[in-house]
Amino acid sequence: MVRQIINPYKEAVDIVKEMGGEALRLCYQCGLCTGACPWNVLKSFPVRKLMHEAQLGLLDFEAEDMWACVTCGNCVQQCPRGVEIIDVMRAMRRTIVALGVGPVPDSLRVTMKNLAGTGNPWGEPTEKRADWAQGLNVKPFSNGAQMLYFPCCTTAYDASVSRIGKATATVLQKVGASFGILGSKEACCGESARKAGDEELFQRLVQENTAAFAESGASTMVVSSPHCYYTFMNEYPIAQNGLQVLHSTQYLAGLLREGKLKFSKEVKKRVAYHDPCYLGRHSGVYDEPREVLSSIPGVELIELPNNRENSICCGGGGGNVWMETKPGERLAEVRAEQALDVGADVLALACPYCMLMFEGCLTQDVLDRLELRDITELVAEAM
Amino acid sequence: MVTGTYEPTIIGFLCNWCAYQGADLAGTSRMEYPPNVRPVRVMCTGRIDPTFILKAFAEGADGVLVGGCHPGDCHYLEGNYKAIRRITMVRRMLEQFGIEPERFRLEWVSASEGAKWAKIVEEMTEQVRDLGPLQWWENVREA
Amino acid sequence: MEEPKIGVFICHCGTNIAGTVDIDEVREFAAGLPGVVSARDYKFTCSEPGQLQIKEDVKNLGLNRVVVAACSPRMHEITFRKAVAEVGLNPYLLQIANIREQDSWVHKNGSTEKAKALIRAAVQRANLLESLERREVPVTPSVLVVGGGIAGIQAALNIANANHKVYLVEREPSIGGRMIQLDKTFPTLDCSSCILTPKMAAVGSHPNIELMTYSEVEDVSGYIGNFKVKVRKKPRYVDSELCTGCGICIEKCPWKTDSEFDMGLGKRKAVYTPFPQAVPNVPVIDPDVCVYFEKGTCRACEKFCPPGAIAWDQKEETVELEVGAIIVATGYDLLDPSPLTQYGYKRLDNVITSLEFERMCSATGPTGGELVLKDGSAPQSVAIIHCVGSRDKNYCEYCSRVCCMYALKYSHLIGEKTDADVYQLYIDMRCYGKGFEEFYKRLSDEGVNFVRGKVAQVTDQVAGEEEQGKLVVVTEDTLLGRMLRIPVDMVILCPAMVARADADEVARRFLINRGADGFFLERHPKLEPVATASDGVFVVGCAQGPKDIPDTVAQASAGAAEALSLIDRGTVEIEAATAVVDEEMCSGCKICLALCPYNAITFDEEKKLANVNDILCKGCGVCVAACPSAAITGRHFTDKQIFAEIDGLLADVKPPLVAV
Amino acid sequence: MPKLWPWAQGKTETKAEAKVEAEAEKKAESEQKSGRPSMAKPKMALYWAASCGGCEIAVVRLYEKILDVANTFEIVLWPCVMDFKYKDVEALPDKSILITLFNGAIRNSEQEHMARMLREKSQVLVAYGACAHIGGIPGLGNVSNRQDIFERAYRETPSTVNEEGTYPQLSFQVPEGELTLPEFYDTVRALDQVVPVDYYIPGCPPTKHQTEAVVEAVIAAVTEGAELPPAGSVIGASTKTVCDDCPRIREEKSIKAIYRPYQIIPDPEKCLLDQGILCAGPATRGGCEAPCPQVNMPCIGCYGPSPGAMDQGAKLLSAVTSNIDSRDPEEIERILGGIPDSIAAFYMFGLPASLLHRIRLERGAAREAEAAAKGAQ
Repeated sequence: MVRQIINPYKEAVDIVKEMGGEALRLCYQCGLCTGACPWNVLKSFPVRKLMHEAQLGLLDFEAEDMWACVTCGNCVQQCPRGVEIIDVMRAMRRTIVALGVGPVPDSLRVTMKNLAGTGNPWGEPTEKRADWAQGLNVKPFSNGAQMLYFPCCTTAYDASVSRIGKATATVLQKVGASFGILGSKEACCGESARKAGDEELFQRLVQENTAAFAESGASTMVVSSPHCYYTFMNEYPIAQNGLQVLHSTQYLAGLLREGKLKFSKEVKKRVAYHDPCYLGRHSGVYDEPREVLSSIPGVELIELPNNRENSICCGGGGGNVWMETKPGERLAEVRAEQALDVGADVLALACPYCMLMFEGCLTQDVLDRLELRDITELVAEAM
Repeated sequence: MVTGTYEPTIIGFLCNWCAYQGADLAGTSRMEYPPNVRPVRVMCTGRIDPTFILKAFAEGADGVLVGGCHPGDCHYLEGNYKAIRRITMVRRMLEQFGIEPERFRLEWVSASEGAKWAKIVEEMTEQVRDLGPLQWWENVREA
Repeated sequence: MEEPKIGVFICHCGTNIAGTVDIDEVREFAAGLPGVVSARDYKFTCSEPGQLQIKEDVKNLGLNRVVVAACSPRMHEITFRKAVAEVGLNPYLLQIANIREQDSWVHKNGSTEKAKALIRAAVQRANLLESLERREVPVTPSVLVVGGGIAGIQAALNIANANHKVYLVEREPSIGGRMIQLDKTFPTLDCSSCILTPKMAAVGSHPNIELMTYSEVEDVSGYIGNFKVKVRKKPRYVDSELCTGCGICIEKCPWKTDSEFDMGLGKRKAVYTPFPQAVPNVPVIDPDVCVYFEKGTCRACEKFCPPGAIAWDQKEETVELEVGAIIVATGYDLLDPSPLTQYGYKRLDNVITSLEFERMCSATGPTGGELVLKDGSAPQSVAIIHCVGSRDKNYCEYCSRVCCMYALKYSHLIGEKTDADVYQLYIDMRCYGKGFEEFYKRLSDEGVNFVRGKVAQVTDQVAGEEEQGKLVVVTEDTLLGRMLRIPVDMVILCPAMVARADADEVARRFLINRGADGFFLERHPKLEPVATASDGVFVVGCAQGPKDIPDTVAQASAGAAEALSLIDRGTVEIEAATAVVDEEMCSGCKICLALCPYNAITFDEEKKLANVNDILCKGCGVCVAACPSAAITGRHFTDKQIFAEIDGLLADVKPPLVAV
Repeated sequence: MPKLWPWAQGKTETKAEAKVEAEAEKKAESEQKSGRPSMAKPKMALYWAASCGGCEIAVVRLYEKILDVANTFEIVLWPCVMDFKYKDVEALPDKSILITLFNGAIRNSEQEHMARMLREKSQVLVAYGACAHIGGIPGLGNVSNRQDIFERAYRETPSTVNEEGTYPQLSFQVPEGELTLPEFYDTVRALDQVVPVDYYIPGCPPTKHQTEAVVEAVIAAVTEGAELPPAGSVIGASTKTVCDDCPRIREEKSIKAIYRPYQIIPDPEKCLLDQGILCAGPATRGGCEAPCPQVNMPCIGCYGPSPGAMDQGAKLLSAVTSNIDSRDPEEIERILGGIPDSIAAFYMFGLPASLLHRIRLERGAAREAEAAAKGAQ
């Protein structure tokens, strides 16, 4: 079939072109992005083709491909012409959401609706946001506290992930840090909303959270999720407001260097560390998690074949954590296999989305052989 | 003399090899930009005596724009480094004299950067227009 | 100074100027300016009749200054200077007002007003212009060629054949450069050394060429036509006069190291010539490898050398040369692909670079011309990856120009030597030269697999039985829109050609510039492709940018022609718009001394005065601007002339003044 | 129409020579008539405007030559030394004073009045000393304005108690009548920015030999009809700069840091600028014999710009910064941070005579008011 270069959604295409900007025009179709994309180990995701379609305005907004990108950044890092591929992907989704030129996957639509209504992806009541901390004696943030802990919606509400928050709180208490949480006053950082194309919702969440942070008067914030970390650092007016944001591993590494993090037990495990995309490639934090892990007595830190800049996504980025991934197309499985191949007992994580993805994707058989632990959990265990 | 909309007059000191050629290229490529910059051609930004800059302001210029080769590309090898040194000090001194930094710019424009030249002139004209007339002679008039 | 009589000539340039600038208004305005005795306009002032108008007015009205309001001085200043000179007016008494490029072409509104300001400035400046005389100085009729690759060889032979003295300086023990490392050359497939060695021999025996190998240029001073060059000759520890090139020393030497010439694939001795056909055929002893320099023992070479040419006591020496022109032909380096970790160079066996492949194919190379894997077996499949670091904003943004073609050549060579399947992994095939497309067609016919896609990864992590023991090349075939895994035995990388590691130092030594890509910059990309910012210094070959052998040879001959036209002329005209020190005003403060990039300023300690050597001075004016006592004048750009120009540009801005 | 400074329009040619010639002619005429030389002594005036008084001392430093002055001239005005009345001088016919030595800058209306009056009464008007020549130290007042200076002088200084906020008034009524004070200007001017000047004697203060030179020249002109230097000349200074007089050893410049004199102990043999001390010598007219550098203090520029330079500060700035030893903009910024107050560093004496004369005045409001008033008419 011959396709004409006339698009019924000209307006939509123009928005994508504009957001892709000059860099999109520079794409010379070498296909390195496709080759660098982790999806293509498992299924076909024609990144290069999408770029060319965007260049020519021939995008098919109804295709599933619109929603596949995990925004892991591996392609952007290598692109010889410097195309901001994630921005183009985001623009496509934003166009679909804003102009309704194509379908939004059902699960994602529900998530966005929940986020809009309750500030969390499950539509759980706001009042329950601090429930994870019950029985831990975690205080609401007050002005006298040293820092604010921002746990991420997944940590706050998801039963299987809330252990990250608990472990973090335990560690913070053990080192004697004075901290507090905002509880019902905080909302999702909005990273998923933005990557899913709901810019309006994202901006609203930015405003709400920024106001809450400002009101609290906090000057330091520790976060569990690299997604929150990246978003606060790069897409919030945080720096202007004088708020210092640290990922939990950065905070722990800081304690370690100051000699304030002390261990009393051994954790005799072979531990492989999975670099989360938003902590590694997107934020350039590679050393701190490794520093913390290797300081734990008994831990033997081993590297996965794809590590640091070359890490492979768990499959949860770019809103994919809220969508269904078919068996056999799960990146988490590839990653778990790598970990087992290098003989790891534990796969150490540093991101609630990764935790959610691995928990959800791996079969019980794999989970029996490979323990999933957040770095804070391992630290808490050794203290 | 300030009637209607105010149009600033900016003196440009352009080196012969890069900025002047870049400005020529903007012409050859017919890139439209405002006529407010009036160029003085010198062989090198290294020839630009700070006296020229003060003289331009004293004679009524609302802004001064110095254009030269990118660092490392000076036709005379390092004239533009000398220009950086002088202009750094001149800029500080002009601020002390009460001349806003936007009125005095140093820009690197290569012979191939016609578009950059047009953009700089447009931008600077706008900034200086916003600042309003400088009219240095008014300062030495006893009210 | 005589009373100025200025003629203003305003060019319409067809409608280029007249279309936006009100010529009549401007002419009337110009006629009323102080000092102007006539103001005229014409359709095309640069045309014969236009120039005649100027000449007639100079003769009839006795004009002593001419202002032409037309296009950029960079277009026609020379034209009009010639015109006024023909009627006896000093060419420096001409002033151009650029009312086209920087006025009529770029402003929709206000171009008439700006034209007036520009003309007023030009007239006020013209009032103060002074006559200048250009000077001629004699030229030393010899040429220095730096670099003994094909470019340097070609340039040296061209000049020497024209009966001029050439000094050819080469850093390595032999001339030959990159070309002598190559096996065959595209698209003709002639043997590289077969075509190059006769030229090398010609250089070695040419009476007009003084060959200085194992030597480096240390310092350059002087100026066009009269350079003084210091060359440092490293000690060979072998007496070139006595050595017969028999090679017994090499045979007897027990000490080995990796051969640089063979890209580390083979070994060489402590006493060595890089390759058998070396010119000069005199070995050098590498003091870092030879045990004598460490322990004072061995001396095997000395014992066996029939003419007794081993000279342990040789010292480094510095030779001073005088030359009229310099040709820089220092060549290129190959990008080290190891930082591109996805390709596995140095990490995975059998991932090699193009130059390593060349050496492997060469009959004189480390494998005797056999194409073998690390384990000694012949590859059954080979992938050739194009654009390794080229066309990539993370490494080198430019195209290296030769890789597509040599990659095709490799397909042919692999086919000649093995039965291997060959995969070309390219982004775009660029086969633009003479005979290139035909070669592409021929290779297509030979059955090469072309896969369009930039390789994402070369890995030894296998995904199936058929990949066992192979290197797997992972890429999207962008034409199929499908991901491919290509299992091969050998991967050849085509790394970008990059500027020499020491290009910065060399650029400073010869006072030439470098482009953003790191290569030496020609003065004009089209019209002065071998000249540099430094008069009398020319740059040829890959030192100027990636190119193939025919282009390199052509450029080398171009450089030779430029150098010859300079030294054959016998004299050289020196810039007249130079700086000059007024002895009455100079206080000897020495502010200017360190500023001159051409070392044109010297200090007379006796008189306590600075002097500008106006042969070395290029007229940049950096000293003029710095001189705190205004003792240095920049001719043709004097303070007074520039002040007058500033005044002229601003005369309409300040309100009319009333005295107190 | 705005009242503008005359120098902004270009200086009026004074042709001192022509005047002296005319005087000589007149004298010759009167001699012819009377048949004997005129015995009346030529008149001389000395005036002290905005300056410290050092110039007055410099005149007295003529020592015994002061007697020649007294013998040759009839002094009609010298407020520092004797009681003269302005009105007596005002009553003299125009051009009746042969020579006036005028020291000090013009900072208020009285000084301006005296400058104009003496210009009218004098044949030769000499700007005597740095303040009259280029503005001098009082010229640094041009980094401020009347209001701020009053605020500082009459209120903020620690030794002042002025709770009612009393400031000098131009006119004040007292039972005895009206008291007046001269108007204090925003801007300090050099003498030639108010009236045309025939000769300049630079220096803070001028040296003895300079004063002698000018007095002797004029005496010679009066008594022997000798030729005077051309009008506009700077007397007693050289065409070169202070460096020419300075015995220190200079090298090629390479400035890695800039020090203020108290920060280091400089080598007494070497050029101060070479040691990183900002010395105005290279950009300052010579003739003073470099007394400051000879006692380890940098030149501060009292002799004004070299004859070819238009702006002393700009020239000094260019000379010093050109030799900063760095290509890195940040490092350059850092090194130049050693000059915290650039106007004071480059224009210690010459601010009023510089191209920009003073810092910008906030005149926006005043101008608008003026425009509004015009509109109302």
